[in-house]
Amino acid sequence: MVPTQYYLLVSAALFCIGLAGFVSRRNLFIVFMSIELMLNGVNLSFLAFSRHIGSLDGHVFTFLVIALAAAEAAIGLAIVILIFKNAGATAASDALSVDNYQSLKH
Amino acid sequence: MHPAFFYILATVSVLAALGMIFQRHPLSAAVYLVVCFLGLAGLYAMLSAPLLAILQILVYAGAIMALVVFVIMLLNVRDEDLPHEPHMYWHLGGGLALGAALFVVLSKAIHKVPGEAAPTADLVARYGEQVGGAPKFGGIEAVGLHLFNQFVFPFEIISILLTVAVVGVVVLAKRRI
Amino acid sequence: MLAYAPLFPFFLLTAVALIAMLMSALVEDGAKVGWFTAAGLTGVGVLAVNQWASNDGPHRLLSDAVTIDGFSYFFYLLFCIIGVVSTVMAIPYLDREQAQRGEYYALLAFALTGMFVMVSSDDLMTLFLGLETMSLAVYVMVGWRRHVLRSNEAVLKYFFLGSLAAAIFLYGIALIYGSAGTTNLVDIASLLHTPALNMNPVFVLGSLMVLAAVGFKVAAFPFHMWAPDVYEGAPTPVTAFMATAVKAAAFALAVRVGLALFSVGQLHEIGQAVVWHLAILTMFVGNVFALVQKNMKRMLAYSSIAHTGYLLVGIAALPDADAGAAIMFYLVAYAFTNLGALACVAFLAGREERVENIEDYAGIAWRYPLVGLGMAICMFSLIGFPPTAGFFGKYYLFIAAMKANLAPLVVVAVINSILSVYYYLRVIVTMYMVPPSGAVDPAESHIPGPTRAVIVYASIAVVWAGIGTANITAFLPGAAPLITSAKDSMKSLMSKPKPESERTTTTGER
Amino acid sequence: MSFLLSLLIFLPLLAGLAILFFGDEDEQGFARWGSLVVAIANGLLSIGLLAGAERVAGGIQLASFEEKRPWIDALGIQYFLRTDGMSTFLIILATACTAIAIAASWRIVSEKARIYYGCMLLLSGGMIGVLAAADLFCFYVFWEVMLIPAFFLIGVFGGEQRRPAVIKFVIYTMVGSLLMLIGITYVGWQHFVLRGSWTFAIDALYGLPFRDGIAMWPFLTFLAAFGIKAALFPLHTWLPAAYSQAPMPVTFLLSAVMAKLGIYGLLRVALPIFPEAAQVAMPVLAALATAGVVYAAFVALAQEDARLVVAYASISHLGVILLGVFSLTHQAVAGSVFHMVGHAVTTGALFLLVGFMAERRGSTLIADWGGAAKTVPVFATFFMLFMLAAVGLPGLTAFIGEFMIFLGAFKQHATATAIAATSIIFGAAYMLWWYQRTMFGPVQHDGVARMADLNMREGALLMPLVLAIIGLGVFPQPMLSAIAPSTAAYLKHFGVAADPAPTVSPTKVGPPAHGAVTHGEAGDAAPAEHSTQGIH
Amino acid sequence: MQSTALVSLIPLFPLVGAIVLGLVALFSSHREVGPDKGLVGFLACLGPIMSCIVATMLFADLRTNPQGFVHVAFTWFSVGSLHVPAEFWVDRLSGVMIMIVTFVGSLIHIYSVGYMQHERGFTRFFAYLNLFTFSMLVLVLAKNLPLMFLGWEGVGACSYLLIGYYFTETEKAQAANKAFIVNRIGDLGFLIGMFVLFWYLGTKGVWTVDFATIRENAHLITPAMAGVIGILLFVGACGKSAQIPLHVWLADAMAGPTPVSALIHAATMVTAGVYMVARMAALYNLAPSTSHVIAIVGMTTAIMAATIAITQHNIKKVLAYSTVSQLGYMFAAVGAGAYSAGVFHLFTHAFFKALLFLGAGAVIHAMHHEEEMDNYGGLWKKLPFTATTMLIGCVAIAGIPPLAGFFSKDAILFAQWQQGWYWLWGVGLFTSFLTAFYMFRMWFLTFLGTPRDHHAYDGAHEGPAVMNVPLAILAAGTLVVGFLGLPEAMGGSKFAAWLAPAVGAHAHLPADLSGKALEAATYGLHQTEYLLAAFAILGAVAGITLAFLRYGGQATPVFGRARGLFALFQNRYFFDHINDAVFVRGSIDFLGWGFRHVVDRWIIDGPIRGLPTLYYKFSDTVRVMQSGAVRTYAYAMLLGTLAILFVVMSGWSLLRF
Repeated sequence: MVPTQYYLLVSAALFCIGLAGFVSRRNLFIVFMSIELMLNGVNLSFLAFSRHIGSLDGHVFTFLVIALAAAEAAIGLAIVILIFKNAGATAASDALSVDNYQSLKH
Repeated sequence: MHPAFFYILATVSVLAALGMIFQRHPLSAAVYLVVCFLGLAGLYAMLSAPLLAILQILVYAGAIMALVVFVIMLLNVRDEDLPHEPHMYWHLGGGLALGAALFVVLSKAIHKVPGEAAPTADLVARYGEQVGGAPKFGGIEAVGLHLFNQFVFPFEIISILLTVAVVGVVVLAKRRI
Repeated sequence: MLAYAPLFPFFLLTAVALIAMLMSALVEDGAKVGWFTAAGLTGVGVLAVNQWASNDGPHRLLSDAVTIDGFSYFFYLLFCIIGVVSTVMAIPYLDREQAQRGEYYALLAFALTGMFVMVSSDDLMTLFLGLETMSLAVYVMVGWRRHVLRSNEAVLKYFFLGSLAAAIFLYGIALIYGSAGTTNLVDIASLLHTPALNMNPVFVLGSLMVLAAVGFKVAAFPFHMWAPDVYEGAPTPVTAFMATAVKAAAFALAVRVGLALFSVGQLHEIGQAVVWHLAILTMFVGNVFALVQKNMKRMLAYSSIAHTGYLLVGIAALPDADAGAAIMFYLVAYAFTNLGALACVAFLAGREERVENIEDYAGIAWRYPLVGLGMAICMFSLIGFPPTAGFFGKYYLFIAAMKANLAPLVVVAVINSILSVYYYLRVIVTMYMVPPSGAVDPAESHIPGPTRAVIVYASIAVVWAGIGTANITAFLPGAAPLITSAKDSMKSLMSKPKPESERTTTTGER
Repeated sequence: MSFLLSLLIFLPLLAGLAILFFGDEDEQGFARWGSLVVAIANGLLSIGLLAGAERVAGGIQLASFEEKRPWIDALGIQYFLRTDGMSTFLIILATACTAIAIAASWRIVSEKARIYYGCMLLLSGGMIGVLAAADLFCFYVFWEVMLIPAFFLIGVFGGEQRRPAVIKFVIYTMVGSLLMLIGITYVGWQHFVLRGSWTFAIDALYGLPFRDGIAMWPFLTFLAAFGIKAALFPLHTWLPAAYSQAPMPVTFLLSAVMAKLGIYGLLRVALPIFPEAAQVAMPVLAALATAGVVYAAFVALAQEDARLVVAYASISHLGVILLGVFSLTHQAVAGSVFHMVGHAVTTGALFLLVGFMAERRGSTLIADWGGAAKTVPVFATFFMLFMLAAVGLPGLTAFIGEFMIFLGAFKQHATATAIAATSIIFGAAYMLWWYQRTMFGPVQHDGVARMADLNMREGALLMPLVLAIIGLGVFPQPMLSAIAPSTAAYLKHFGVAADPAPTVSPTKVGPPAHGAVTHGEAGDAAPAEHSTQGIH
Repeated sequence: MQSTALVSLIPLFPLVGAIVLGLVALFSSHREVGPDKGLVGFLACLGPIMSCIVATMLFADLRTNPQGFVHVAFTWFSVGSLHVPAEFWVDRLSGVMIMIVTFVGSLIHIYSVGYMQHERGFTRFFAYLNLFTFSMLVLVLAKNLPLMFLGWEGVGACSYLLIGYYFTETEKAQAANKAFIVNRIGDLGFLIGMFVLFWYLGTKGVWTVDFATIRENAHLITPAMAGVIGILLFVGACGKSAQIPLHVWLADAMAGPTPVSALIHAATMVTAGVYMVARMAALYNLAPSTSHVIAIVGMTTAIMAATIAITQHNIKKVLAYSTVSQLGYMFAAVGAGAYSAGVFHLFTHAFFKALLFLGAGAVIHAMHHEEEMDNYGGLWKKLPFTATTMLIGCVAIAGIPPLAGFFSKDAILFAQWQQGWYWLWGVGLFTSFLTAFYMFRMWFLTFLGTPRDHHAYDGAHEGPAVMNVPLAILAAGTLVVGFLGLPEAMGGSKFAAWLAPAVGAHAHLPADLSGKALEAATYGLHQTEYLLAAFAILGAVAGITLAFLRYGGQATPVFGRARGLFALFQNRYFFDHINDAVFVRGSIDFLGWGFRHVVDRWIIDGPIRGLPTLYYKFSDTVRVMQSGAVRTYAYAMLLGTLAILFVVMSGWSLLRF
């Protein structure tokens, strides 16, 4: 049987890759997907722990997180659409870039 | 299941995840992500979580990612619309270094997770046995019972949350109100 | 059915939110939804007060997921008040900005729903879901002015960073779950007395990640950077809502989580050390950055960060009950103050929020005496000037910190208060003592009734919450009744009876 | 009349708020008459504090007015007011000065009258509150409440440079008072630790056994607050800025009453709560006070603006009072309390006159004056009287205080006192020189030649001050007797015993049995029965 | 010691007068025509005359009651051990003083009614003058030091007011300032002396500021401490009585109207220092070295002022320096322990110097306020009465027997000799020669020769009777009062015997002598006394002769610029120049300016203004960290999280890193 720790390591790796994607990419979609990746990493942890201690709580949590992720995805994509439409009118080329939105600063 | 499945699925997931963040075009990234999610579904299954494995495929890889892809398509993102990322690899390197540092900390801690996973026998003893010898643990019945017994309140909250999301999306994305 | 009676305020609130949502689809005029929501929230508040008065100890319901105690009621009431005030504030604002839609109020009510969950749950996962409900609703509210790119930018930043924080929070929950075998805070707290868990690095890691995520929500350094941008870009009533309700909810969460995770043994040491440093850094960052701000909302955002720093002093003084009570009082005081200040800002900004720079406020107190006075009172409260509520809040915090042997933190907080005088005073000086430059385009010479009401009542509350005493009036909470009830609430939070259900906690093999 | 103190505080506070909100903007009618009536009524009420005074062994025991209500039970904070010999006269002073200041504002404020008069009353209420508070927390609240109206009065109605001045004023004061907040918190907590309960009642905090060495820090926080308010050198630089920019009636009120509150705070709070730390610090503090006395005198000498001359003179005189406060003798402390009133009426009167000057000439620059005694003889007469009072002429009120302070302080800080006492020279120098350049000499400016003399209103305003200056200079004893029991009680905190009674004059004056310059043989010649006479 | 309320009446009369006149002056200040001058003059003279009557009554009683009378009017102030009643005391010393003050004061009041007839501030002048009389009476009647200080400063303030009476002239106003401020320097010494005395006696268990009690307990004071206290009090006396180095104000004080100079700056106020030292005789007796210092200062002042006086052209300045010089004599006397001699000189000086000043006033009045002797000459014909009375004064001050000045000065010189301070005697003798010279120089320049300003000369005329009568009375006094203080050789001084209960007898011979030895010693003493008197008379005659030779016959004496030593004299030993350069300019231009512009603005306020600037600059610099980029924020969050994790996990050794 595969030790729980291995699952957890995979989970941690996914989480960290998600983080790396979040901080290093400009593309709004990819940043967004990085978050999804992180949530999935967490889910794996939940399930691994769940299995580890033989409790079903983790399953429920995962279930909830998937629902949450769906909601977040909806909102997030709505925001992306909104901003793409608004910004696209002025500077189409960078409307999808996170770095394009820096007017609020200092 | 054989441990080899784990290694295969784990490798696929991690590589797909890495592949996702290295893609220039969001569509291909989305495809990588779907692959990653599928791999994860496999791992879920290995963790005696068949229900979640199915949900992962249906909801995550299916619905959510479909939504993402749909939006990308809807916005008609062409190559020239993509952000100009001159030093993407450098940035990724930095991000990965950060991630690696975190990973080191996490792995050191994970290393200290005590003991082993609960034996299947225990689970069977506690949650009963399905047809075919698998424990009911992780099955739709057990999870459902658990959800509606212990977690009915969170369940209600999540429904409110989804309502909020619906209202929010309508407000944000509707063309003209 | 009666067993669920303590949940009635929550149910009622949800009902209000849903009805508001439905109304907004059916009713043409969004303002009506707003008034309905305000009335509904008032009803929720009244109900909560009634139940609070007859509260006979913590009620643990729904498989221990919900604990309704004095602490919850305290915040229910606070949220209802803030909800009503920010609703009323938003009605004329949205009219002016021509963005009057009923959904706004529905979302506001939904956000409050999430907050209710946050303050009355003992389960990390439920807390988290409450937090997310609130956050999602607030994201949308921040982006309310859809055609304004700055508003879009604010929501973009808030959403992405908020999601990141949520992921971190969630990972923390996962680690805690894995190491403790449960996410129930009461259970964890009792388990923490075993050194096995107290010293478990996985658990510590999880707790710290939760702490970081909470740090994001309360805008503590170094997780504060979203706050100025979002506060500035958001519609002003939303800024007010965020600075008050969201912050209060986040601190309620912090108190709950802190009490459970960081109050025992080595973890207490760790938590205190981390919060100690974060508090100092947060205070300094807030005050140093606020000084040079030209935009009023942005200045208030940094000031809000500074106040987070002061509140963190209280968090560092946990698990002393006085510290908790001080935080609660501070939140109330800060809420009234910020509502008043931002109501003034919202009015003065004029259409499309063109007038937001402090220098544009020159001489404005003479054109709008009420606004000037209200703003001045709020600024004095933010400085911490008696007899305003802001002073009492700070004072209780200092007392609590002294009691917890955190005198250095008190000194730093005082130094920061001195630093803060500069920029708060500048607002008053500009309003009262600088001749008008003529740059201000008076959008309206008439202050809308709701705005006027908000300014007046917030100002009165700011003063009254300072000087009101129990023996002058029993029914309006001033400083004395407020702190007493906050203390009682903290006591009820901290003296948990045994869980009703005998759910065994699986701790897993060590 | 147990609510007399509350009445004294809240009458002006509530009336001030009422005027602030419901007063008229331009007409001035309600605002100024209303505030004047309230201020006079309050002044009359405050005289009620003298009711019930009794003659006792050590002097006159004033009836103690006390009022205690729970405020914030959770921390033992009370709404607790009490008066004694130290505070009673200062309260009367505050009420009287408020009335005078409001009456003196008649022509100065033309618009925004409601703000002005409302703030005046609020300021007055806050000051009376500070003086009456017997709970440290109450004390702090009133202490800060004063600042807000003062801030607006200076910032809105002040002169050209009002904004920097008012910001300096507020920042300085806030720095002090926030530091004091740490101290207050600390002593309350220490009471909790050492005595097991929360309280901020000032007399309960006396005599707390602080750990060795630690008490100096909280003491310094209090010292910062009170030292700034009382313009203790080198914390004084806010004062000239604020005093010279504020409208003169406000400056009058600030100098006459508010500056005294710092000294009062030292006497009431800072020194007796930390007697050991205070005694360690006293030589240094006395040296600072002395430095301030001399320093400010020299700076005053070099000023070209009458407002600044008086402002620095005020710092110099405050230094004298502080020197008395930092000396633990009956004479010095009683002298300080007395001189607070004495200094208030003299410096206050000078500020009022400077205000009248500004009204008449439109300038307080000394160079714009000269020879005015010829055109405005009545003005010059009042001015002369106040000026002589300010230089400490015996028979006028300031002398009594200064004399007792110097005498008392001399025992403890001989060198410092000797240096500080040079202020009688420098004080005379800058005052006389100022007077000479303003009032004497030939008339050189048209503005001076056409000036109107004091009118009846102004004369009536100055009369109470004149009466106080002369009356308290000639008959200070009733007031001193009433102060004495309180100062004796105060000195007990430092372990200073009551003074022995003065040696009475011998019943007969015999011829001194000395020879010529008899080189120290006098001792033998003196009758033996005199040698121990009068020693008790 | 009897108690009588009459004592308190003495200062009360002039006080009431001052208040009434002051109010009249205040309320009539804008009237074109002032109140009736006759009435005002009457009111003004009433107070001092009433006081004089009461004083005379008490004085008469003093013959039988050497202890004097005490009246406690009320308790002035009293805290702890310090008890200061408003307690007035007439004993034989203060009895003499009140007689001088009220009698001479009354005369000068009367004289002033004439002299000030045409002045605008007539009422104001008398209000001040009455106030002065009150203060002076409080000074001399006070039974304790603080109360004396009240009078002490009160006379100073009145002097200030009266010197500055012609306030429209800047120089006169400045002279007033100078008088007050220089006096204040002395007052500082007085105050500190008082403090030392109070606390020192306190350590001995005696808590007092009362003169009588101090005298009773003076033996408790060690000589060293008595010396310190004595010197400090003497500093006060220096200020008030214009002794070196605080003498600079008196000559400038002549800016006031001449009656003021007569009353305040000759007869009464300036002698307060001598009076005070005599009052504290018990103390000074304990401190011989301090007494010696006083004598030296006194004699130095005497000769220095005399040398200055010989070069002055202004008639009042001559008299002013003469006053300084005579005051120096008095201090030399009290320094030598001859208190009665000092007070006797004070007494006689009050007469003849008041006479001289009033005479000078009459001359000035006649010459239309011309004070320079350069423009006088030959006035003998126009002003015979004035010239005669002034001649009496001059003879008296020059020390020609049997006029007042001779006896008093002789006693002083003899006291020096007796103390063995022969060189002080020599200086005194020389000063006496100079005195005779400059006084007659003044007289000759004024009244002899030919008129140098014919215009003024033609208009000159004798003053009204109201001015002449006081002159006559004073002249008569000058002629006779000397006999009260006959030398030991000529039967002994009644004056000294009178004062003995108050200041102690001045023993001329060792007390343990008897029989033959006593006779021999007494004989020797008397021979010495005669011899010394002869020297003094010789010196005086020489001075008068020299003055006559130099100025008597010449029609137009030469007033050239003085050279050499005389330049030093004429420039008043450059005291004013040095004071102005060092102290006045030093405190205003150097310390005042420096403190104001450098210390206050930069050293104290600089950091206070600098910190906010620094805060602002810092804030402005770090704000760029808020870049506005989401990724920056995310980095900050993650690095923060990582930092916390690293620090905690390694710090608490939860992980092995």
